[in-house]
Amino acid sequence: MTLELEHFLTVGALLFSLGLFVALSKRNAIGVLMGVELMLNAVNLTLLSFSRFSVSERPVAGQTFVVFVITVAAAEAAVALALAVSVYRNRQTVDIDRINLLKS
Amino acid sequence: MEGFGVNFAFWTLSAVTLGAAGGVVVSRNLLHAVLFLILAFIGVAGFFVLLSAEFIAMAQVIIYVGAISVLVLFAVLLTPRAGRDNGETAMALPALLLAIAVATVFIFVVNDTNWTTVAKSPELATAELGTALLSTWVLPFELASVLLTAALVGAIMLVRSREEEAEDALA
Amino acid sequence: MPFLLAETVTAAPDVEEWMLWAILLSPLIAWGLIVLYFRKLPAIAGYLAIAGVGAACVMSFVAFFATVDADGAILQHTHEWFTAGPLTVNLGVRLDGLTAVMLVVVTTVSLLVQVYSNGYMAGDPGYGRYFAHMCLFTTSMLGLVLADNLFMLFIFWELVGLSSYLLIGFWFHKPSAAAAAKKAFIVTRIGDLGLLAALLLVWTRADTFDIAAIQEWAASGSPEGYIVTLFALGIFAGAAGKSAQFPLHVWLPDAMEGPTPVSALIHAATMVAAGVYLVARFFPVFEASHDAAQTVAWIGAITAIVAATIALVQTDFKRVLAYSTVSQLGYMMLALGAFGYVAAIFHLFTHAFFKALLFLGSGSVNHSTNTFDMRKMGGLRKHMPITFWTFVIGSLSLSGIFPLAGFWSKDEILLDAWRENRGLWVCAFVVAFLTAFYMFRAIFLTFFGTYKGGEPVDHHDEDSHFHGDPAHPHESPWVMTAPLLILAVPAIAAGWLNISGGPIDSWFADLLNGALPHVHEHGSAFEWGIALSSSAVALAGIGLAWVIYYKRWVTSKSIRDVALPVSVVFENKYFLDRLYEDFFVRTVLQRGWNRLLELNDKYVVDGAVNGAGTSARWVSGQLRAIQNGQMQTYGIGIAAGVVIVVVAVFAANPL
Amino acid sequence: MELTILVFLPAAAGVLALLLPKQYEGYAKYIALLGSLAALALSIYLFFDFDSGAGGFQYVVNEDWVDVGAFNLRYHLGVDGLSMPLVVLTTCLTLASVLVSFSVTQRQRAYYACLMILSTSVLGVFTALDFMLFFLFWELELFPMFLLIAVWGSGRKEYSATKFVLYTIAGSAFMLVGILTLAFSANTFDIVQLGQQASFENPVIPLGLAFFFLLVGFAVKLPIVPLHTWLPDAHSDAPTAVSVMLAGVLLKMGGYGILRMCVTILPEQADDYSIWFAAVGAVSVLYGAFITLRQTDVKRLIAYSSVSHMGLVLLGIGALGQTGMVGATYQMLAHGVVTGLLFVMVGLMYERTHTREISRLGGLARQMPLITTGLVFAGFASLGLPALAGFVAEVTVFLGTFQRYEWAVLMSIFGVVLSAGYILWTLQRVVFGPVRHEWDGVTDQKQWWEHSVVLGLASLVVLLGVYPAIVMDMLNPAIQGIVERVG
Amino acid sequence: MDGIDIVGPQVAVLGGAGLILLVDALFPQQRKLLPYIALVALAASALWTTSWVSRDEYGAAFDGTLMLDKYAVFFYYLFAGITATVVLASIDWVDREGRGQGEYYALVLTTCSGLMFLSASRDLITIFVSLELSSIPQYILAGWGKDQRSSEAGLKYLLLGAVASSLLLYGMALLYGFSGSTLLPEIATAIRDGGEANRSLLILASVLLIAGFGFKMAIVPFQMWVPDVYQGAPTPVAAFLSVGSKAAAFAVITRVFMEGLAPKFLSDDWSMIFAVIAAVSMTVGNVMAIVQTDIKRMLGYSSVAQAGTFLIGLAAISAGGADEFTLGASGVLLFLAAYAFTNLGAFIAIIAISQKLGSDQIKDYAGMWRRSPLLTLALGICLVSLTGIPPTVGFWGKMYIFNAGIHADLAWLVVIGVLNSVVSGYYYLSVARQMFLGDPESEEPVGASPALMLALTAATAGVLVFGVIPMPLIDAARDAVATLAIG
Repeated sequence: MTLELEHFLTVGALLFSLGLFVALSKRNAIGVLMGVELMLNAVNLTLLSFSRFSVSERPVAGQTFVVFVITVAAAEAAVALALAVSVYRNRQTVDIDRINLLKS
Repeated sequence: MEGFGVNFAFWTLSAVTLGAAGGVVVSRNLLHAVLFLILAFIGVAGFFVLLSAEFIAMAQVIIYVGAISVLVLFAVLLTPRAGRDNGETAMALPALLLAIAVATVFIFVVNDTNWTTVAKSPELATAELGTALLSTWVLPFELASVLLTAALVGAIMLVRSREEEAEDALA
Repeated sequence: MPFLLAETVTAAPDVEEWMLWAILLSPLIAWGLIVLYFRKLPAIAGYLAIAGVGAACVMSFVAFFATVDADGAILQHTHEWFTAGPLTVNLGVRLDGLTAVMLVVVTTVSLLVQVYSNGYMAGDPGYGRYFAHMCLFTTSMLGLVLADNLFMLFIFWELVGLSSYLLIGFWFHKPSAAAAAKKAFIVTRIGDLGLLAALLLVWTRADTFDIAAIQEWAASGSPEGYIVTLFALGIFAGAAGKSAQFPLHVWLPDAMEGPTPVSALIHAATMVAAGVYLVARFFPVFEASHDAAQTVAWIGAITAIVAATIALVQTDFKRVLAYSTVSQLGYMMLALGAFGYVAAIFHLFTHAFFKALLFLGSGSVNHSTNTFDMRKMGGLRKHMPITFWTFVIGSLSLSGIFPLAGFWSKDEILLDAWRENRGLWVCAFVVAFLTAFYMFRAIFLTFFGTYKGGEPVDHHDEDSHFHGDPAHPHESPWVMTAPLLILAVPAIAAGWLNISGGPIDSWFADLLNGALPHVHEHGSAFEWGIALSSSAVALAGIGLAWVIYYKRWVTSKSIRDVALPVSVVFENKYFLDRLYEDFFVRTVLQRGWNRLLELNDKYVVDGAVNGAGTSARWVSGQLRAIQNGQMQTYGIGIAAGVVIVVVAVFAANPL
Repeated sequence: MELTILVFLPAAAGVLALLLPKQYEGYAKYIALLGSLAALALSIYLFFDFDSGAGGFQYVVNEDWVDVGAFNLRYHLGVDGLSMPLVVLTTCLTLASVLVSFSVTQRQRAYYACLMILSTSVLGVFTALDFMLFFLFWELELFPMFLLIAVWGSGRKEYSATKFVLYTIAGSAFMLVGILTLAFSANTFDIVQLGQQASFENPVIPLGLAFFFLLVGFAVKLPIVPLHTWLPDAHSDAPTAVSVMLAGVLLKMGGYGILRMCVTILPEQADDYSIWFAAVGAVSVLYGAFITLRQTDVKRLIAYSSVSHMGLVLLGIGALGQTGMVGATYQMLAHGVVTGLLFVMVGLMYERTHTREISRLGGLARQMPLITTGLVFAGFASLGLPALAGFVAEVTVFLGTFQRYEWAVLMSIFGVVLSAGYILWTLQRVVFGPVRHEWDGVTDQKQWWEHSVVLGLASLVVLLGVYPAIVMDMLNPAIQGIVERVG
Repeated sequence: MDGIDIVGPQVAVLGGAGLILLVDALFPQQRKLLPYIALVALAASALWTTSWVSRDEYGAAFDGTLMLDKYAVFFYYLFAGITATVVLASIDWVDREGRGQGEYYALVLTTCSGLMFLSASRDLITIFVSLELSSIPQYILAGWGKDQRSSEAGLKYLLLGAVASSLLLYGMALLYGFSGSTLLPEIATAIRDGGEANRSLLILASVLLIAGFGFKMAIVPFQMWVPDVYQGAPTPVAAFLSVGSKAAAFAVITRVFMEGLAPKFLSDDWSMIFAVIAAVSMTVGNVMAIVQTDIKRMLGYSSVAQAGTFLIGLAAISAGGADEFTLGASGVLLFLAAYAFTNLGAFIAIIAISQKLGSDQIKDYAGMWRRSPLLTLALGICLVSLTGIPPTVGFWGKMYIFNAGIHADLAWLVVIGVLNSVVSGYYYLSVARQMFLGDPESEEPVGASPALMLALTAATAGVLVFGVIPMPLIDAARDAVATLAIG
């Protein structure tokens, strides 16, 4: 069996969807963050698949892109956790369902 | 890309990665979820190797598994037991349907498209990646460093305790 | 203003144009002076008004005689007033036989009434205002008869209505007066709708307002018959409003709330005759439309009978006269509808004098008794001899007793009616009887028997201008009796100007006929049969009144008991006021239709606007439920947005 | 240049008044008075200097303003025979409203500033020849109106002010779409050019729709049924001067807009719509008149009567003939002075009695004979008495429309009776009848400014009634131009 | 132009940020100086930009990942101005809050540099990194306040932002996979060559890009965070969010879709998407704004509605020729500038008032006219400008965008837009009504610091000056879009 681009892309899409589900369903803010990380990983997988399979003058672009995504994800995670801690300090919870002072 | 080894690797990695991601979904305990997450990260790193991006795979392991996961673990450990609940919100069902819809759309589009692919992997030396980062994409490269600095500065500010702030104000 | 002179003069009366304008302007100047400077100076205001009207009177006589000299030829001067595209409106004066007669009637009666008013209104706080209004009225009336085109005629027509309004409501603090004034204006305006429609119609179809041109147009046969009929009916509607024809007559009796001299001048002699004048003015149009003429005749006949029957049961002295006026106006209309052009105007002419006389007489009575209620009078013959005798002369004239003025004019109408349609003649004949009856009923109730004390004076009523002592009735001062005496002369003799078949017969008729483009001979030969029968029926009416109200062989009460349903109808004025005011205006219009529209404004129109607001708030409330502060709901929104948009695009624009 | 001065003179006076130091607040009225007098003088000079025979626009100013290739907006002012009388009407009524405001004591500086800016915006509307400039002036009028009603008004003033603003904005929103679509279809915002446009190649939206959009904007302002309910509210709660301006000139902006924009620019669509003009006009006449009969608030009553009278404007325009349009324009002028006078009189009465409830008034003729005289005069002018302004206008409208839409005219002439009904009934209830001692202490009209404004407006009413040619000669050529486009 | 000169403006800003951190650390007593350092840095940035303009040296750099054209320059100025205003507006608040003053200004400047890079990027990677460079500091700033609401706002903003970023990234990845490149011109080439056969991919990618950028633009359905975050975030930060990141998102999306995804078969689709989203955004934003009682929340919803209006410009781009493109894109730019002035002005006034009141409730604004006439007037003018009524710059923005819409045969959309303006008038003006007409709870005057007054004056002056003379702004916007290459 020959592995095609579509195989990898499909795995990426499924991973992305799982990440999205995690991000949208978890009650814990940190859980949501984990979902986001999964989505970013899915994107990375997709990018690298393209980098590997696509006809391109600059195949390196995909890899470069992934480097930046990873970096940014790290920064985002740091800030997210800081904010989660900040919320926890104020509210003694990181439960998304209860972080809803701001509404309507 | 063919051959048994590659096929085997692909399917195994797929199973591991998606399974681990599923573990994140079903784990009721946040700590278990973090562990599943790390497994998923490692699986993805395996994919990267399969896609001949060894350097990236390494970076993935170091940054995600090393840094981010540890960060998450710290955050989990910093919050008391009550904060380790990883249950679903009331929005779980809509989120599930939506995730299925998104997957459907993505997979449909991915398979609907006529990709023009090369059979053979382009030989990408890690040096090429370095060159690219320091020539064409030097600007984002620098910006990323600024970004990390800013995030760091900000994160520190956000988590500083009231006492520290009081001292700060006196200074 | 570009004074483009477009004169159409054919051997016209030898009158300078300025004089015609001066007739119009001299009362107007008096009005202006009084309004601006002499409102608070009664002495000057009164004389100024008399001077203004007197000047107009003198000039009117000059014009009259000049017209007589010219055998009723027409003099016309026209000036452009304004243009609006194809529309050109002119102002112009026209002097012909009809105008000349009207000028004389209006100015003479007006002058006498002004003189009389000097006494009657003495001491009234609104003295200056009164004379200003009177001058304004005279101006309007003169403008009405002088106008050479329908547009200008309409203008003065409305102004006459204004002056009438102001004078009826002269004692505005009396609610009844204020209401009567309003009623008069509105009811006549309903009639004016017809006139306005006629105005629109004639301009659209004939492209002119000029009276002569309209007469030509109607007679030429070029317009379709129904157009002429519609035009004629429009004209007649206007006339019916002003001349108080059934069913628009209801305002005139109420108009008696005004000062009595006003009733004499406006609501007896001049303004109410304007309708008759108008129909006469457009007589050729009615000749061209037989249907319209029939309508006029029958409306006139109905009016005459209805009003006369109501007059039978009135207890108010002045209202008897008012209904009598309505009745007589119907008589004139009847004549016009029967193509008795000369007869109608002739009756208008004589009626102006004797009816003015009667009204002034009633004013004189009121001046002495402080009431118009005949049940509080009686026996005044001894106290007020001049008033009594002049009143009797007027009544006889009105009843058509030989050889007083009314006899001749009424006779001519009966003759024309006889010739045209026997039905009309029967009506006229009945009315002649009724007229004599109710007039002498009034005379017997007022001047005979014993005095019943009049109305006590309420000294706390600061608005009352009554200064005498009703307990001791007395004859009025000379400024009031002199006009009575003067008016008695034409009331006796005016009829001799046009004695049918007499030596000067053709003179008056020719004068009037000169105003028409084509004369259809309705030769008014004297008919003994008509004359004798009408005299007989009039005498019979007087006799019946004598039997019931003087001798009291039969009491009025017993008659009433016998003919109860009829009396109730008469006493309630055929329920017309109730129909109009209570049913139509109050119930249908105000409580029904207008309220419906108002509610529509409030709930439907505004409701739609507010409803938009409310529904926006409702939608907003629904959306707020989604905006629940729960972060992942927002996230689902984002992802769902992507899916929905993609699927929608795929669906809308298939791959 | 003259027009620029004329348009901005009132606003300049207003700003000057606003800038006065607090302790000199009392002088604000005199500044406004001087400003409005100067504007009036200038407009009268222009009026008599205007060459009626020449046709076209005069005193034109045409400068660059906003030029973006795709659209080119110009500072373009000018007057023709149609706008010149309206300009004079505006300056006259501005002066009148300044005079009747002399009794205002609350926040005078801001008050006069608002009033004068209002005047500038109206003058701008009547003189602007660039569509966008026109729209700008049109919108500018909202602020002063809102504040004038909401701050210096009475009763439910805020509600009324908001309602006014929202209705107007809603209308002008439609209008803006109309303006833009027309301007883009013709590639110009110049009203003169648009007015000569033979046809629109490839209109952006169907021209009938563009016409409708424009019309909605103007119809709200005119107002016609069923877009009229803001008017009674605005009127009843506005201060006297604002009612004068509102009834006197603001409503005319609607009629002017329909003539100048709708009919002139899109004559064919106007022809398609003309039967609706006539129908809605006639309905407005009757509807307004019927509802007027039920009003218990004097100002509200006059406001509804305005709805009725403005219906005649639409009716006159609907005939698309010269007589009708001249009549409609004349009706605008006549209604301006007549209703202005009516509101002045009611305002004077309100100042003294502090009530507008008809049922509480009565017998005032004794206590205030001069005001009563004025009110009766204005009332009769309003019901279309000949020799006063309204009559000529009404009859001309009827004559002009009768040929084309007999039924509409026959419906409308009932308004003549109804107007007599409500005016006389009101007079009967307000000034006639027995004296009420409640009002014994009140004074009659006695200040010089009161006399001058009443006399001034009354003379205008008479002048327009007896000498229509003074305006008609100016209107005829201008309207003829429009009629020729309709064909 | 080479070396550091290429990124001079950003370097100046980032240098300022570094300097601030340094000064803060080394000279804690001199904290008062920090905002002024920021201002100097921004001025230096603007000067640097000006020096480019004077040298007329435009062109691509870094292998084409960065494009220095007039389009970028327009935004450099805009962001420098916005940031300077935000810095001025922050001084009071930061002083009072007391924590991390240096960090605050440094993060603001970092955001600013990110925004600037965004407007000049022509490469997906650079766009992504710049976007995050501007976003992450904003997440932090939103959570800067010590209260529960602020940290909640920060967390919400970040987590949702991360989800949106992921979607955006997936879209970018698809584009890369299809074209093999991350550079917009190369993507454009690839799409022109083989795109039509793969529409589904391109549509999905477009939608994902719209979602990612739309999150920042605050368009429906990606807008739901907006009111919550505006309400919770510190007011100066909310001002920054509402203007800065929105403008940058529009800048970048315009460039991406114009330079990268412009072919007709594709642009027809996304144009319709934009049009529908525009209509929905305007309607939802306005309808929701009506019922708000918190003024910041109301402005949040109104910013959703305004974003919908911007989208009309984007929807208009695809209609075809260069004219429509120029009109649509320059409309977006003009409106962005107008909106920047207006919304900043409004937020600054709110900062000043809320600081004193300690409340953002609209009902507490009652009678503010008596307590602080200048602030009230300024806020009133800004609200008027937001409604889009002349003579304010908001009018020209809306009018220009509507222009573009009509030119592009989107009359239906323009009608919806115009009607929405009416609805928006309702709630904007009801705030104005509260302020001008309401009864204040206390008569205590409300003042503002000189810095706030300066910022407010600048913003309001911009609103009014460009309201009367819009030409310079329009010219700048047109020049800017003229340099965009249509892909």
